[in-house]
Amino acid sequence: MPRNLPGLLDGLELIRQDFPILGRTMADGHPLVYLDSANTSQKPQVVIDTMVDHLERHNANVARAVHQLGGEATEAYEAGREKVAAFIGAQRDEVVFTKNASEALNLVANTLAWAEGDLRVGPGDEVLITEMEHHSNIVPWQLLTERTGATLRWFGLTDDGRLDLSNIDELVNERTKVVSLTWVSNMLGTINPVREIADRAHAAGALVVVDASQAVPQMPVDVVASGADLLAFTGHKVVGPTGIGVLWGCRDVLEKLPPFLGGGEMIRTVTMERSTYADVPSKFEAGTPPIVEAVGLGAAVDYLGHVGMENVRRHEEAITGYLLDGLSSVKGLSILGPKDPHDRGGAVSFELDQVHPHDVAQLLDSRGVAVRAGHHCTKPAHQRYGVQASVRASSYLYTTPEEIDALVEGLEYTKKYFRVD
Amino acid sequence: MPRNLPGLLDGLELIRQDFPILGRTMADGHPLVYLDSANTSQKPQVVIDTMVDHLERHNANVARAVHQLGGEATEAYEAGREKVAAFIGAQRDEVVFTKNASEALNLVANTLAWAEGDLRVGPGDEVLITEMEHHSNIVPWQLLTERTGATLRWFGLTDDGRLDLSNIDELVNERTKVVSLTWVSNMLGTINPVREIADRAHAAGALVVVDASQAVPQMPVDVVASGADLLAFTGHKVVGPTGIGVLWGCRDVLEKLPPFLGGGEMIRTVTMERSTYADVPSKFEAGTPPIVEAVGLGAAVDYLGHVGMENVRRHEEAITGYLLDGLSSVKGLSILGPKDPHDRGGAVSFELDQVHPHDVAQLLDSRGVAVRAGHHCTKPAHQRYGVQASVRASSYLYTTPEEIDALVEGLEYTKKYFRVD
Amino acid sequence: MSDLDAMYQEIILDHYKNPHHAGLREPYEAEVHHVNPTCGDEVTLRVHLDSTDDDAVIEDVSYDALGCSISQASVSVLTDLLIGKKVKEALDVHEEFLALMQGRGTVEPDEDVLEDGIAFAGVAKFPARVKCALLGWMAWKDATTQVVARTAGPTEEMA
Amino acid sequence: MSDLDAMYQEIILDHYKNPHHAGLREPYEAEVHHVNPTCGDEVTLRVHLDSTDDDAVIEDVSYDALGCSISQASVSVLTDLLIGKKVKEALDVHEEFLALMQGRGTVEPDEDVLEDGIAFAGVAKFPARVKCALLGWMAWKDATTQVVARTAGPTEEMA
Ligand SMILES: Cc1ncc(COP(=O)(O)O)c(C=O)c1O
Ligand SMILES: Cc1ncc(COP(=O)(O)O)c(C=O)c1O
Repeated sequence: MPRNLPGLLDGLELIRQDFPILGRTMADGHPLVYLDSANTSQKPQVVIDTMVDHLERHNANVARAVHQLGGEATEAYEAGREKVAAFIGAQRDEVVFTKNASEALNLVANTLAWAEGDLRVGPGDEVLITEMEHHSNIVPWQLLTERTGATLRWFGLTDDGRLDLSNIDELVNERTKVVSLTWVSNMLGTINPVREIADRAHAAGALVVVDASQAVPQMPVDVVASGADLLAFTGHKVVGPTGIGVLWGCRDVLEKLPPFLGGGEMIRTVTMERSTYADVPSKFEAGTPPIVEAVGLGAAVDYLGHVGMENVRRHEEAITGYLLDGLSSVKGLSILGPKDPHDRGGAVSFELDQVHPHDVAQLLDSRGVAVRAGHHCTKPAHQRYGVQASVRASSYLYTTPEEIDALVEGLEYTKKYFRVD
Repeated sequence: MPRNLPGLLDGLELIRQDFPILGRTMADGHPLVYLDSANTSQKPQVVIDTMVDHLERHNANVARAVHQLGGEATEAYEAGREKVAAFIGAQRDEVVFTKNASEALNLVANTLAWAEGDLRVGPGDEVLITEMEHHSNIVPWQLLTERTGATLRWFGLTDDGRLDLSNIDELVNERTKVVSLTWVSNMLGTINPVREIADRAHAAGALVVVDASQAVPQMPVDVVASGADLLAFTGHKVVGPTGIGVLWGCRDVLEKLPPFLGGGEMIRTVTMERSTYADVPSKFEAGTPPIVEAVGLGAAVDYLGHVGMENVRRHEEAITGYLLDGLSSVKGLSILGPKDPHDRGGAVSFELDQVHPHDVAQLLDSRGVAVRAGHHCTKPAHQRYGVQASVRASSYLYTTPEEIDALVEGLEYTKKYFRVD
Repeated sequence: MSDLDAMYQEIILDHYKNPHHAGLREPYEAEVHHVNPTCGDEVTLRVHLDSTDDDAVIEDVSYDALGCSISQASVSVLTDLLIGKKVKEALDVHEEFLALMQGRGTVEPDEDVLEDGIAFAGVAKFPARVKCALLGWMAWKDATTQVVARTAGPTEEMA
Repeated sequence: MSDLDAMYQEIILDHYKNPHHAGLREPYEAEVHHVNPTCGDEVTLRVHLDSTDDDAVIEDVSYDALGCSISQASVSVLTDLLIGKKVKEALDVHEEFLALMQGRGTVEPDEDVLEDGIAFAGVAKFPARVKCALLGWMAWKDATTQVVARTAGPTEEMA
């Protein structure tokens, strides 16, 4: 088995040592083989330590206090924002902290219902999404269109797991107010031509929202080059903590959107009769923000920055290629989504003939191999392919070829256990 | 100086040792005197350690995974919910995790705009709040009433810092749809007669929302006895982490409210055309929830439970009494809000003649004493008393009488520094 | 026996490969569709009672299930156990099965009551799979409650 | 000198106790109201220019300020510095003051340009107070920009 696949990260063993959980022994003495990183990533020691240091030495509320701890906390929180901005090529004032990617997408869908002027979505308007979206980029738009009398439309999918763009001329039209799509599919692994679609959408006068929840962890992302007007991702998938997400928006659009949640810190002034609102990004950060989480997220993107996102992407391609090969060697296994590692992300969903995904995952788990089974919050895409559920293996910068071997061996064992051949 | 005030927590010195930050030395060698706990509380070691253990050994996404780590993470997350429920006398399914108290209050205000039937707020309806609310319990209702054509009304305040209930018969009427009020004021310290007002509101058929952000940290809270239909508080003020808040609601009301944010985990099933929603509390928890934060919050309420909320309350009363006495000894200082420690919380706001609150806070900070200066997110209450800003000192279970002494000495020093007498 | 083997007992795998009473049949008084939202397992289930009073006998339980071995085997075992029983007795079996599943492996199953159902004792040690085992049972209770409640009127609901 | 004394210089306390050019006066071409949202400091500020072209001279800056010593002293110093200057020159002073305030204590102030304003050098070490010192200056720039932009037309905005 090739311990040295071309493209693997240099010093992979050292990188693994940065992640304490990877040393864990699971039931029956099996070492942990964590192949569920598209669900959530593991955390390096430096992220944990940075959060601990903040809580033990610098904890205070932000923005509100004159005192030293308040100053330190504010500085640490805003440094998190600066690091995130630098990581995605954004201005710091264009980075809004939310609680997760889902809130970021809901923020946009929600405020478009109340926006004034051009941005407002109303009866007759169309919102365009795709059939491969995560539920978090479907349900907010269903709620928006149901509540405003607008119409929800979507790109279908081709048999090989890509966006079906054949009817783009009809789908992107003068009624299209918003185009919201995922950059990288969390189920199929597909990397979508976001820039191309954004250009078409802009030509039609639509706003472009990109769900980059699976893109930012896996590849270098430049928000400006992406063509997005607004872009969302989530902290816990980029080796950061839960409880924090990011909405990036170009300043002009963020300024035009009305506030979302109301409360402390998002105001300019409040009287009982009426309030005025703070500048972006504060306007969208009501209440005490995720402070220690922003500190942790800052450390997380620093960590990824040191490894280098080009290198992470190369590693993911190498591992995914090896994974696709390994899976193809298993008889009765069918992969959902593109088969070429060069134009896909590191999440690979598949079915195993005659064994339900839950049972596959359970058998793998009995050998320490953690994968996801179910619909991965993409029910419509599963339905599109006539699949009720699937197994998903997803790698990250700490994944080794040996772990893929363990998965493949586990699948053969599963077949034997359930007497499938 | 009385080291042994009646009512102080037993073993206060040991309790202080649980909070690593309290050992910090600030600029010029002054020990930290943290009197800003109404803004955010400090964290005991056990909360930090529990979070670290989770991140280092049990991190995974919840609800979605068959594997062992997923099981451990789900169990830890749900145990957080159970602990919180037990802490406030609730059923576990009635506890919704949000990102902070502000989101919890916005969730309610927002969904009332879209509710079906009785709960829906529309033109002609009235929403009743009070002039002492935190901005987070004002702005959401302004947005709701502006957007639905309903009317916002409020209880005024008496000169001694209490709710003016003299016109309650007029304010609570058949048009009143919602009464939302704070249990304990974060500026004036006032404890409001929540139950009495809730009973009046219920008699008029209104829904009762209680902002318990300052109540849950300071006194035993039984949500059912409170009379609230919905109640909000925030993790970071109960020695827990940022990034998590709690909305409690009685099951019946939660079930009637439509979803707020849409996305992963809040659905029952999704097709491109339409979705159905999960049962409460999942219905209101879209996307990856604050997992490690729920784990930390569970440890936090466990910690408070071990100390005993009756004891915390007694400690707060003792310290607040001592604080009120200390402040009264400072010439030129005027306290905003009730003067009796028995019917008020532990946040005391005041003005010092001829020195602006910022300057007071700055001088205190130069001696290691951390207080808040400004409007404390209660601009209308400040305006009510003709005050542009104030200084606020707020204690918690780790506060000692010696720290109050340091504050009072700091105030005298401030006066000297600014040559006020 | 490993925990895994304790979960995937022969009986369970047999029911999975050859489910009993599968398919949707007429007549029926109530049909429900239940989904496990986290994993997507689904069951459509119908009940046919011979009357709607307290002594009603379960004439048929028919179903169409999509899901893992545990959820499929569990609904298959359910039909074996409940068809032909009085609703009252069936509710006791339901209680017993629920207690077993939620016992985290500490509850000793009563073979007289649960018959093949005791094979699910091993599932109770896998919290993530308990929902799979309960999907069909929850659906059955829901459907049955609908039939009885409908006739009993809104005030007299089943426990 | 301690950091505290470096912030609360005599000059600052003098301006605070006896603010120069305080109050709102006529005539004026623009009035703005600025608030520091985090602390609530407020200033209402008016500017009166002798013309609206490039060479405009600042005839008056009048204000009503509510806030701490730093924010009050800072607007008082501003009026001393800017009244009588050409807008062009005043913008340079504004830049210089901004650079000083945002320098975190590393920028050496130029007394020739900033005069009494150099007393604010100590404030730069207190990030929470920098906003206080800048409140009046931001308001002045906003008001001035409005006057000049209004006449210059929408395409030609001030830097
Ligand atoms: C009374 C009151 N309500 C609401 C809040 C808002 O809490 P959070 O900022 O955590 O949303 C606070 C604290 O800031 C508060 O004191
Ligand atoms: C493509 C995609 N979009 C959105 C999300 C939602 O992220 P979160 O659950 O952190 O809100 C996820 C992950 O669950 C995802 O993979």
